[in-house]
Amino acid sequence: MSITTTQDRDTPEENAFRLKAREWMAGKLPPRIPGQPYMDWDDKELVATDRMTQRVLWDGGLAGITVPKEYGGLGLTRRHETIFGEEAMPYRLAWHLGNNYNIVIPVMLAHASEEQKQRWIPAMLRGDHIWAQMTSEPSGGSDLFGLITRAEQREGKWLINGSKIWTTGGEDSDMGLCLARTDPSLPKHAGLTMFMVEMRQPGMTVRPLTLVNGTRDFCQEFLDDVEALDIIGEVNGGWAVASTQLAAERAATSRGWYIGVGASLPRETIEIPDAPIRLARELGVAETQRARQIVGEVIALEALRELVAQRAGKGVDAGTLPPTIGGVASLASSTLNQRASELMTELAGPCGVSGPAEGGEPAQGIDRVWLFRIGGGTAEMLRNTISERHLGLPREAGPGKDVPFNQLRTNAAPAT
Amino acid sequence: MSITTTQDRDTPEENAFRLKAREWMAGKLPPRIPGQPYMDWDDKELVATDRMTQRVLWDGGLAGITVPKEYGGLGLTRRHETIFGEEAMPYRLAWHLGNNYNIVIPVMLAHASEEQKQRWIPAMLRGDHIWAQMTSEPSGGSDLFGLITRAEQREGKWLINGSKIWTTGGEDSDMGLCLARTDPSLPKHAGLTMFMVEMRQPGMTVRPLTLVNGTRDFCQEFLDDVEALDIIGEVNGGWAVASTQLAAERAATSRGWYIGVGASLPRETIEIPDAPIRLARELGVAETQRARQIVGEVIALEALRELVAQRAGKGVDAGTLPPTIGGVASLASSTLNQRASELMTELAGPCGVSGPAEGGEPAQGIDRVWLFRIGGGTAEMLRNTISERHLGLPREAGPGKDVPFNQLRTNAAPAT
Amino acid sequence: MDVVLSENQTLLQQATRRFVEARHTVSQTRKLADAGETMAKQAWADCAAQGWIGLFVPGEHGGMAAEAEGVIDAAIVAEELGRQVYAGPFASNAVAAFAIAKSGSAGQQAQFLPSLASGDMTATNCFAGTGAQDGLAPTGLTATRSDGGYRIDGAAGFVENAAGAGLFIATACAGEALSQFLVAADHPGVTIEPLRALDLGRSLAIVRFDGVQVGADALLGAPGSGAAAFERQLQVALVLQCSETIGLIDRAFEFTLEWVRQRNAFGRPIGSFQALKHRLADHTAEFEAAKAAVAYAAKAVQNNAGDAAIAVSIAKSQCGKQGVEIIRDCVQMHGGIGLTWEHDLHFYLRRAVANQSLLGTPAMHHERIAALAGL
Amino acid sequence: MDVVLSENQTLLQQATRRFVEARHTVSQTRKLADAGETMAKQAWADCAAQGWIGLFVPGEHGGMAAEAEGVIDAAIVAEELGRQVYAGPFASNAVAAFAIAKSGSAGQQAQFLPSLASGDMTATNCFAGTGAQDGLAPTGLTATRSDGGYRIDGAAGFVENAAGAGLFIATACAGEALSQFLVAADHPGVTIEPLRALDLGRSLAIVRFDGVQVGADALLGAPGSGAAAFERQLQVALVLQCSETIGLIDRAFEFTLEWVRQRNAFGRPIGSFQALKHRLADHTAEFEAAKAAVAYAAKAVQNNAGDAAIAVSIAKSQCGKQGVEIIRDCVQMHGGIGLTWEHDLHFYLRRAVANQSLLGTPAMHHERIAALAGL
Repeated sequence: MSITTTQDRDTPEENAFRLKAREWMAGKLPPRIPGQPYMDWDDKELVATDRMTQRVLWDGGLAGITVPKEYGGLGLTRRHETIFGEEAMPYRLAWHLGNNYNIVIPVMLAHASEEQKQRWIPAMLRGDHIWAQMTSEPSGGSDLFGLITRAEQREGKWLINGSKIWTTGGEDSDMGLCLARTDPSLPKHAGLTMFMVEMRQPGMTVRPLTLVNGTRDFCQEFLDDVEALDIIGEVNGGWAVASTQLAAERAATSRGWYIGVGASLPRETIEIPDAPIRLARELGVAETQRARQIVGEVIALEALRELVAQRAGKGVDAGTLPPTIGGVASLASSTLNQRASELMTELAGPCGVSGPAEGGEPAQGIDRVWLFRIGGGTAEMLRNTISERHLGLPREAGPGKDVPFNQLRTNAAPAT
Repeated sequence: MSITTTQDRDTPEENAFRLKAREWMAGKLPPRIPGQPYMDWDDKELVATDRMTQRVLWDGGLAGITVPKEYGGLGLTRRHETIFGEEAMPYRLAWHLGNNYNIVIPVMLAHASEEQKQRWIPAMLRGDHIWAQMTSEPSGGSDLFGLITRAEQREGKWLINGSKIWTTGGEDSDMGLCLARTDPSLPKHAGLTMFMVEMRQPGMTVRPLTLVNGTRDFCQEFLDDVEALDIIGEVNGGWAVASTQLAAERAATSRGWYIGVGASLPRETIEIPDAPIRLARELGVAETQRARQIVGEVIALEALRELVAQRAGKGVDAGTLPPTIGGVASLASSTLNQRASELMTELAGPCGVSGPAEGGEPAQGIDRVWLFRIGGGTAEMLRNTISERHLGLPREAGPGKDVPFNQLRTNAAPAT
Repeated sequence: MDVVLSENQTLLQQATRRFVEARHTVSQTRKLADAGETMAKQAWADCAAQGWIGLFVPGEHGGMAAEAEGVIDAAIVAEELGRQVYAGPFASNAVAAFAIAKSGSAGQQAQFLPSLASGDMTATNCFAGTGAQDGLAPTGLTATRSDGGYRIDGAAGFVENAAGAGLFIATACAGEALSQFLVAADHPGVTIEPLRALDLGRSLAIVRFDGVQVGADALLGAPGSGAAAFERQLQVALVLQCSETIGLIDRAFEFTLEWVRQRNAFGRPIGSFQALKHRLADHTAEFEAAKAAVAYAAKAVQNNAGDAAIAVSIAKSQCGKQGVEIIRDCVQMHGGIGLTWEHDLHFYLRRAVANQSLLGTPAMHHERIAALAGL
Repeated sequence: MDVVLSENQTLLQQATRRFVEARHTVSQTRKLADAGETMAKQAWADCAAQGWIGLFVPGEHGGMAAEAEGVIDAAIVAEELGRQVYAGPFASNAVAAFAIAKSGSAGQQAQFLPSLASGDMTATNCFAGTGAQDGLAPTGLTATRSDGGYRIDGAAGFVENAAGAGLFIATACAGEALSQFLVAADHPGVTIEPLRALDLGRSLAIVRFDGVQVGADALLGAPGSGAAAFERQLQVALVLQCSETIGLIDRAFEFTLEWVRQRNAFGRPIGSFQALKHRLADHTAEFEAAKAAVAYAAKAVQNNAGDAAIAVSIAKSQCGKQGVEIIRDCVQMHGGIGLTWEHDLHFYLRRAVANQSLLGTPAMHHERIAALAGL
């Protein structure tokens, strides 16, 4: 979709900010390259570029637009963020640092001590650290708060043991948020604590996971007496911190994750995706009725994904839609995407499951194998959340909330 | 599908039975008219014809083929039933009396007293009575055993009060099985009793329900001190009787409900349904690619419905599939049918939602409005049953089995 | 509708809802259907008095177009009407008024717009031929020059609210190009053949033009300029149809949520069963996409934006499909009661199916999108 | 497979399962894929020694066709192979043996069948052209009379197990009619261009025929009689493909059921969650329909019944669609772990997607059904 700026709406102060941003970025930031993935943790050079970009923004007084000044930010408004986004359109931004902005800063602003905030937030704005979120566990699946990684105090240190998984960019991260169980005799949600850990230290093994489509953006960590650096919030008060973390993740997902990447910027016209049209032409089926129906439907589905995300963002901003709409938009996006992939595979026929010997995976077929992963939880959890929090339907019957965690049936210790 | 007989496999005794059946039916039974519904309770003449047909079969010694001789039947085998079905193919059989054969006789054979069996089964074989099943209730929905119709003993009589719904042919039935709650202080499944009631008596009001497609096959009954004629099984032992009843219904549904109607007869070739081909031609779209895909898919879907029913029947007969497969076949049939109806509506386009002023409902459109009703429960119940009984998955958590019925949350008396 | 409404739009939405809930609920539609009747002329005039048609009519002809965002405002009305499966001739008249206001001569505007705005007369477009693939192009009519005017022949299918209409907008093939004409319903050679409609609150007919001789003054717009005008009218009609579907889903979903919350089975509300909850979540997501698409399309058509044509087809794709799927599942979740004639749900579902199939099926719109995208 | 098997069929099924589970599990397929290799010749000969190809080969040529119900028995084998995403050239060789046994001259049978049956040589059919709409008709090759024989030109696409094959069955357009030829892989003018396959246990290639000059003795069957023979071979290939998909679903569903029973979340097994249970019930129903259709098709093709052509297309319609849908949802139910390279599920899903798209997509088979039904 074409993007136009909203410069005509600028106040004089806003316009000054716009011109400052425009001037600083020109020539200093890497160009936005169409088709380049916004994250690819296997591309170490790109990760390094993004760290540098963040430093350039810091040097230009453009880092942390809405972050309070006392923590190194600019203390400006959402409107300034939009202006920055418009001016940043020609450039690649520090997209691998998305966790810092979307998750860690909001979590720290809400729960960290003054000292923690003053130490860690400016470092993020300078691009010194990439932060990871270590939340999910192999034994846990969608039951996030059923985690079994243990933290124990020994000789004045908190030592963590267990395994975490689905950590985006774990291998390249410097710091991590790590939720662990500190008291298994308390009910499930009550015995958790949020730790801050250094990712590169003895006892921490980080292993990238290869997924079915060949990407390696996620990692698994094995923690063997890993020493925690600090605690965010209270001991056994981790659930509150993690809730902020999850809410921040949902909100960021519906906003589009990072300024300049996403769906939240105003678009003026519907974008016609090139892929289905090109595929129909390349395959020589552009004149058959069914191919034309498929191409038209794929165009519709892609537009719908964009429109539903925009609507959610606009509604939340205006206060006419509840924040839970973010999950609804995620689910819609996933469903629409799956249907599009099904149609593209039909369009390609046998050409979708084979390709030149030297190429990568046959594109259409692998799209059917590869599921569109929903950040922040599986589709099933999203449906639970939507039905209970967005639609207000009753929760299911289940083991009581007050049962001590060590009496629950878990994957590590099956009930007998 | 074309039907061929299996006469070449007859033993001499079987062949004699075949020839006797063939001879007796010729000229005495009404012809099978293609397209005539096998049940239409609004067509009172057809109901009367079916009663007569049953009488003709009785007179010819052809009623109750597998029913024991002591209760008026022939005491023969499934093989004889197949032979009879093959010979009866040119005729309409007593299809409105399906409940008698499929439900009531099996229930009586399992649970009725000797005296009850000797009185009621021969009467059914003669076509004297049409039986109804009064099981579902307006307040109950899919929770069959959550029924609240009460039966109380007063002055030596059992008097029933409440309402029943979805009673097939209620208005034309003579007798009914009626499940009622006789002790609400017992747990849900424990306080039920199965009654035998006369359908035409003071206090019993039977009202046909008009459904969205205009059919009136189902009735609702209002019972106001209706006197029960007798009890089948034990007082508070109704759950066992009702379980037999449900199992009989499932088995009959997967067999095809009534000899000669159904899916269980051996077919030799795949039948090509005429409707989609005719529709494509009438609408002048037979040469478009999408119309041809739709017609082909509808043909496939119709054939699949037939094939899955046949497979289920064959597997149960051979003992290689469990009886629960009947529900699987029902669900498949319903799903496949819905998809076919969706495709036919797409094929018809605007012509599917309009028609000549004097005609009935526009056929394709009403098919989309009208849901294929699954006999014996809604699709949701069927999915529960399949997942728990056929796949052996764990039951959900829910109110305990031992809670007295009158402490449960029901639609009549919502929990506060 | 859009997630951010202006103050005027909010007032229009609230006023329409109050009016419809007081006077034109689904029960009224049921009564009319049971009696085999269509809405009485006075009842329609009362509706028109709400200003619904005037949204497209300039002030000098009795309307309020200057203060209105015609297409978006009409879409707000259509959505409210959908919520009650309203049975009057709203959309057909709104599109006719739009057509005359945009393309009509001063004389035509003065002659027809006041009575359309007041509801004294109704008019309707002949959008399609009579075939299964019709709905997106005026394939049924031809116009040939004759006697200093034109002779119109052919048949238009699926014409809404033709019975009782005073005026037809006929788009006819004149050689290579399309021309539009205003033809009085009582013009010699015009006959109306009512159809039976699946939608019980909808009047459909075939309108036959049999050697209908009209003067050059019957032309709506310049001769041969009909294609662009037709496309714009079709866009407005699609926005109103899709908005109506949004209203249908909105209300059906609303009372289904209520139902699953209060209906118990197995000792608990059926809305606590996960299988139902997950389906309702899926419907919420699809519905949200439908709402986003319709809001976008209404704005694009209002602004005559470059992507208006593609935007209405995207909206139709999603509304056509999901209107039926979601409301069908609402019926399913109601259990047996949802299958009875007495329950309102089938009125909603019938209209959703009709809206899916009229003015182009989703599949026809997919083909249209491909063509618009340059394939 | 059918719900009632003969004693011999049950023995074949059990023996095949034992053999495959001992020697050719999905782990073997993964090893071959990781190494970028195809099955070694000796390993294939060990498989052939099980009698799999011999099911179609008369006793005098080293087979056991007289005691076998070739198509049905081969379908039983294919299903077992599907359960482990077997990576060897079974189906292509079985169809080639079927073709030569049915259409070959005595000389051709004596020359090729023994080595096919023993696995010493492999052969494969060139079923399709190289385009997106290919799979159901031999559109890629032409044959012209030349030098008392024929010259074959063109390209065949998506040829299975071409690499390493000793013999190709080429069906070519000769004027109006089709003729079939047996062409040695090392024949001058034949080149093999390997493709990368989504299915990691499958070898696919384009086989190019560039002025390939063969003698009249290369004809398989009478000249111009290729259409009927090709159709029969395609039917057998489809039965084997669909049976393999049944095996894929069967095994994937099996370990998904196991997973949802033992995996806990929120204090209970995830298999007790109703949303999952209902989806598994739906899959069971669709899978049952697929099994019914394949069993029917295998029998119809075995008997060369009048409805064999339509029966295989019905089977393909259901297996193509449900193979992907069911296994995709099995992945979904496994959560994140199902998306990792290390988990076996993607091997199943990749093959299911390939089986959906090769030898005609479901949509292509729907068009074929319409044509076969006389539309």
